[in-house]
Amino acid sequence: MITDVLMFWFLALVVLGSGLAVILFTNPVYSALSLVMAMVGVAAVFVTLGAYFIAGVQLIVYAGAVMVLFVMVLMLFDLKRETHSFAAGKISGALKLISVGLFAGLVVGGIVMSQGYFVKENEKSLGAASATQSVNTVAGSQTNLNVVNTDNTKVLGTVLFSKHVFGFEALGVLLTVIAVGTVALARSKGGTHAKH
Amino acid sequence: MDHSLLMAILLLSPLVGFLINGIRYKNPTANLSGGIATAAVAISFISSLILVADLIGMPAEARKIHVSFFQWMAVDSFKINAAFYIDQISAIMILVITGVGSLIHLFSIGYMHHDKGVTKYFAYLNLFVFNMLILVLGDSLLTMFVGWEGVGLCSYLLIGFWFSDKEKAAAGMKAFITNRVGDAAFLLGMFVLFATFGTLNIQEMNALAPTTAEASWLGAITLGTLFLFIGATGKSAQIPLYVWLPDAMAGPTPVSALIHAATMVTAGVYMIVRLNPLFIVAPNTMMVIAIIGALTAVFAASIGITQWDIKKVLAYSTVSQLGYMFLAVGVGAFGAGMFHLMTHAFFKALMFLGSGSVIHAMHEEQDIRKMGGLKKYMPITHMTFFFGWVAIIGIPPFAGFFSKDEILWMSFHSPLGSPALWVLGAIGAAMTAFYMTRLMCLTFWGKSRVPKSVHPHESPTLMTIPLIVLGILSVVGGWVGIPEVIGHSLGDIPNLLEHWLHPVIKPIPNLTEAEHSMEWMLMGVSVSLATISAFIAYHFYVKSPETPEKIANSIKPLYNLISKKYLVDELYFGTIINPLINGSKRLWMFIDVNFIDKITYVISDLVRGGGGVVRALQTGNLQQYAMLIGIGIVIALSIIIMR
Amino acid sequence: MQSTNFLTEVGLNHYLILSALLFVTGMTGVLLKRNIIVMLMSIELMLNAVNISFVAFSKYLNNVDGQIMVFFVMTIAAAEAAVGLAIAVTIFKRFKEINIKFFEHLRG
Amino acid sequence: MLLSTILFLPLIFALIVLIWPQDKTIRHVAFGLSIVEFIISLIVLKDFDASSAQLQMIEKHMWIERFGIQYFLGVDGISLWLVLLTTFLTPIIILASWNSIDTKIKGFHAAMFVLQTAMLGTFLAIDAIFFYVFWELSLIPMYFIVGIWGGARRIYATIKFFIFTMIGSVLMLVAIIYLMYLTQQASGHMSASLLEFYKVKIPFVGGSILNLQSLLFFAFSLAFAIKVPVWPVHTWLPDAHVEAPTPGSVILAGVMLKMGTYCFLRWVIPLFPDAAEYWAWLFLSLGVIGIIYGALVAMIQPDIKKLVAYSSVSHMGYIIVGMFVFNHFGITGSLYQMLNHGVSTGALFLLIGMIYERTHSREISKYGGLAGVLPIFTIFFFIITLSSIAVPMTNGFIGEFLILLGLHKAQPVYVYFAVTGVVLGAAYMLWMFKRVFFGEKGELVKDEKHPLKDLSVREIAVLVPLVVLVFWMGLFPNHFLDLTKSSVNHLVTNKNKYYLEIKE
Repeated sequence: MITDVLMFWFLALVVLGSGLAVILFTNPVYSALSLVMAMVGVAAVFVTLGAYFIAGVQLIVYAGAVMVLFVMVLMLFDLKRETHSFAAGKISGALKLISVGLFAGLVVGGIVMSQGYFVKENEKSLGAASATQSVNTVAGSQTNLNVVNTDNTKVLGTVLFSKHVFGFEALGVLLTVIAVGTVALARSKGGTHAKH
Repeated sequence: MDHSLLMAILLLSPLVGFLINGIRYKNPTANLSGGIATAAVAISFISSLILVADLIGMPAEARKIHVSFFQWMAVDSFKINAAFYIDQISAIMILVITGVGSLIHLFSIGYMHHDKGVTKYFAYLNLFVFNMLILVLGDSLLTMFVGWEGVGLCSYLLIGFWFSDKEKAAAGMKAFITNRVGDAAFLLGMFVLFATFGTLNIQEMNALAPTTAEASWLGAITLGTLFLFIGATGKSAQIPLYVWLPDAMAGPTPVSALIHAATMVTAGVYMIVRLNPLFIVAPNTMMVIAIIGALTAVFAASIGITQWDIKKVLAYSTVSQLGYMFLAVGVGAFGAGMFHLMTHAFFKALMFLGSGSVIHAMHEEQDIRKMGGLKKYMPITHMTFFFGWVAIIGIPPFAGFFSKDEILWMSFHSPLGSPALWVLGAIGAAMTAFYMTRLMCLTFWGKSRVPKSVHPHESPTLMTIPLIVLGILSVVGGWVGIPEVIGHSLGDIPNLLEHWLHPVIKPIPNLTEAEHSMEWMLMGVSVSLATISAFIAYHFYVKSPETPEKIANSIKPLYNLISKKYLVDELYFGTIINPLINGSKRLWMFIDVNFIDKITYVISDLVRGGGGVVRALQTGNLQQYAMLIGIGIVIALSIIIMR
Repeated sequence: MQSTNFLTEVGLNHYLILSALLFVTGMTGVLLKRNIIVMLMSIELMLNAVNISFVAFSKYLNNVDGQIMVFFVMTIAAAEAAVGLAIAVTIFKRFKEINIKFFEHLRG
Repeated sequence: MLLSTILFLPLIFALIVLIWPQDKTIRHVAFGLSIVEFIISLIVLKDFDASSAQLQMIEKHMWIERFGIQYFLGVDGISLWLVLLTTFLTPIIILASWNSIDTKIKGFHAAMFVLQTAMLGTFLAIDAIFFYVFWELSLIPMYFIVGIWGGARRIYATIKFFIFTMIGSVLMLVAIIYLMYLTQQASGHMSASLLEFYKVKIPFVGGSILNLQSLLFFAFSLAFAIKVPVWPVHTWLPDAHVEAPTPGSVILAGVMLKMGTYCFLRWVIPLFPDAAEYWAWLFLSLGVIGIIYGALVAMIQPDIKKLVAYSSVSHMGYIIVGMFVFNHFGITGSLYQMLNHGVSTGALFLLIGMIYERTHSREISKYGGLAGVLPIFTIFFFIITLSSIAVPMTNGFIGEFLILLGLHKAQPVYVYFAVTGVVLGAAYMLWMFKRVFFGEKGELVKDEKHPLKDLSVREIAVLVPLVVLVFWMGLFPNHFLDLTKSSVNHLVTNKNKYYLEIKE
């Protein structure tokens, strides 16, 4: 038990630290590297939550593909001089920070205040999960499945290709469109504002 | 032959002529186009002859040929058929229209021979005849109105026939718009009568007309007939809407003969005669008609004395003679009105054609000061014009004498008339004799003032034949209506016209037995007045040409006023037309541009001002937008949580 | 509220708070950074934060749908990153500049 | 299915035109398609039962059940001819724009077809919300037609046009929603169907504007009055006409203005009979003012198109007057005048467009003597002028006469003012005609090097159907009136308890 707890705190530290690093570094390359760190941390968080497949995808897609993309684009630009990394307006900067802070406070406060709600809702399932670790359903629904054991991935696949198959296909179309669109965008010479 | 077929031929033959000539409007050959057009009208004339012959064959009380082609319009209780009927009144009209019409068409072939637009001209002329026939034959006021506007339209086209001349185009427009004023009143009259009788069918209305006279000025029939009469003042050029007719002389001369002398301008008189059972029960209207008619007769004749343009003289003469017709119908002598209408059609058409012949010979010169002594160059024209002259000034036994005398007698004798009207009529007759003699003297007699460059010559046969025919008609035309008093003393010659019209004309109420001695006396007075003034005119313009100038100089202001047509045109422009145009400009600037649009601008400025305030938020900074979203979320979340 | 030791008993709330803080971090980046690419990175951070929430809920509500959502979100995120970067490349080609301060064409 | 077909076919045509690969043949395709649409609409005429005042050929499906909004189409004697006018004018307009529209041809024809759908929808829809959709939809293609292919000040004109019409429609939407709410109160379930609206009895108290029926009446009337346009909210019309391209002007004058007047007959008068009767004096006065004002202002316009635009204000004044006398003559006359105005003013704009293509000017003072140069053009223009000034035997006379007759029957006082429009109408048209066609050749006409060409075969083909219609409608009005008779009769006799039955 204590390892789980320690693990959580460690990962939380890593994730938040590298997240902060992303925005605090002035050199975007460092930011990108910090982002990789954060991604890996998030993947690890997924593992602690038992979502192994998602964790794997997270590593492959984010830490792999997306980050490579970022870094490659960064390499395309020559971005050594980065004097003003933050937006400078005093009032608007302050406003932004205040709003971010308020937002954080509200969300966290909300979560803390709503604890009773979640606990009440989940008392049964949490208790059941910790006690028997067996398949349990909350409301008798077919799709509410045990998330703890390793056939989790299989269940995930079943649900993905049965209940959410439309969304899946739609995403496929979307990705195709995106692929074409990206190529088109990158090829164009500056769109409608192009100087000829 | 079947009546409806004949009627269709009568009506459609000119229309077909119009369509044929209309399609080949660019063709410059006068003989062919004129031939087609004349044939079309001649066919109409023949079929109207057959129809009238049939009509004569019927018993006197049942003389009526009614043909309905199709239902034109039907809305609720308002039903109008495309139906036409010939009775004793319209029989005279169709004979005059198609008969005189064919003669004038014939004349036009010669007159318009060299004009490039000759085919178009004949097309218009045929269209005019078609519309005139509809006007005359229509069995309801609305069908009549169709022809009424149609002839106005043709008149517009023909007055402005030489449209490249601005003045002539303007004259056409003036004619149409002045007529429109009358037409608007005609519409109102129709509305009032429809509201009263529930029908616009002329026969039905005549049958429904009450037997007792309506005393009130605002009674439905008085109001309706008054409006119709205003319509008639437009079409028949009476005070106050006569102004277009003198200007209408801008058209080709045969047009003036056909439209502005013989047929169209008499439509108003004809309409009143056709509706005589209605008019006779509205004595107030009758009074107005008689007064306007008498005034117009004198007023126009006085202007005629001072004019130098041969056609203008004839135009004012026409206005004046139309005044006589209205005087006649105004005092209830509908038969006399129709009679004068007919004789006037003969002699005035003759004089217009004669003037056309003169103008043709003088190479488009219309100023009578540059004529004189044309008698020896143009004997036939002179001879026929002479017949017209004696007819119009009322020398017995020529056509004008009988009709004019009957009008004057009735204006004195009828209970609707008065001695004052007779006096006006007699003065008018004297003036007529004066200016007509003046015209004769200056044009045909006396010394020649023709410029050297012009070589007058007699017109070709094609033009003289109609003149001769009309000349004969001017002489004998009056014999169909010899007044009873003369007929009696000559051995019981019947008044054919009066007998013919008797079944369709309502008698004048309270008409007393005529005193023959009085009638003879008045006749003598008017004829001697006319003779004397004709003699004076002859003396002035042939014997001592300098006298009229002296007289004119001695009464210079009055003379100038009259020769400038009493400044009526200027008055209308000054008080109605120009203020209307300037007022409209101001109205537009004030209401549309400065008021309504201003209001919208004020509103739009308000909106724009408001937008300017909000605009500051749109910095274009992406992150600021994101921040605003963030703030929004914060607010929304706080509301959700705090609640 | 149950009396639990905040430090020793890790529950749903911990994950949610972690997620929230990460989200806020990302948001700060989006709002304050000037480099378009770093802004895109921050967006990725925000999306990841949401993913954490999803997976956490998935676990504690015993419902696999949450993980499906994560799957979708990742796809979208990848697509968004691709398009975003393509736009960034195009902008850079056109203006030789990727500082957001220079792109205020929407100013009213 | 017939009505749905003619309603949505143009939308499909718009798509076809948009994806048509060849630029050269697009006009031919669009023209052919519009003819197809016209022929199909003739089937409506054939199947129409003239003896019945009921709503015919209805199509009714639930659209949004919760609010009782339906897909509901139907035609009766009041809308029949307007539908046909729309389908009749479209091919003519496409043919007329053959040369004048030379940029973005695809877009133009697509906009035209979308506009056709919108206008047909306005005439056919019996459901308030469904109607409102089309009412607003019609603005959009028009906005583009004026805004893209228009003259120099087109942006100003489009915005003015858009905002004027929009202001009215917004209030109407509120009124529609309120009526829907009333139907719920009355019958327990909400409905947007016009037939349900008719059944609602809306309380009315005379003497003040602040009662429910009057308020709703004005909310609707404002929207329609702006569209008509009734004086004094007419100022958008001259600007829109002057800046619009020829096809835009034709469709605007020919059909779009009729949407306003038609809706008065379909919505305002039957829905709010008491208020309509109570406030009739207002609309009669505005109508008469419009007649006279439009004519006076038309007279002094230096621009031909503006002149015709103001003449529209005058003619639309007649239509308004005819509707608010509530008798057979007036309403029949109004319906007839709508068609007349569509034909004759449409033709006038076409003719002006043709001469504009040749000289690129609409300044009256620069013309003169055209009759000698362009005889065929002159003949056509003259015939249409006659129709416009209501000379008997042309269509204009029938409408104007019936309206004035009805006005005299109901309110004799107004007719003495209205009748001046007859004179002024002739005055402004003939004065313009004189200045443009007669007299000496003006500066645009006398250019010897580039003589003006008379009408081409295509242009004659555009005008001949209209001229035929001018005379047909003038000589045989019964052919047209017979089909509207029952509906008008029904409206006049049951005005205060109006209802419409559905013909199965």
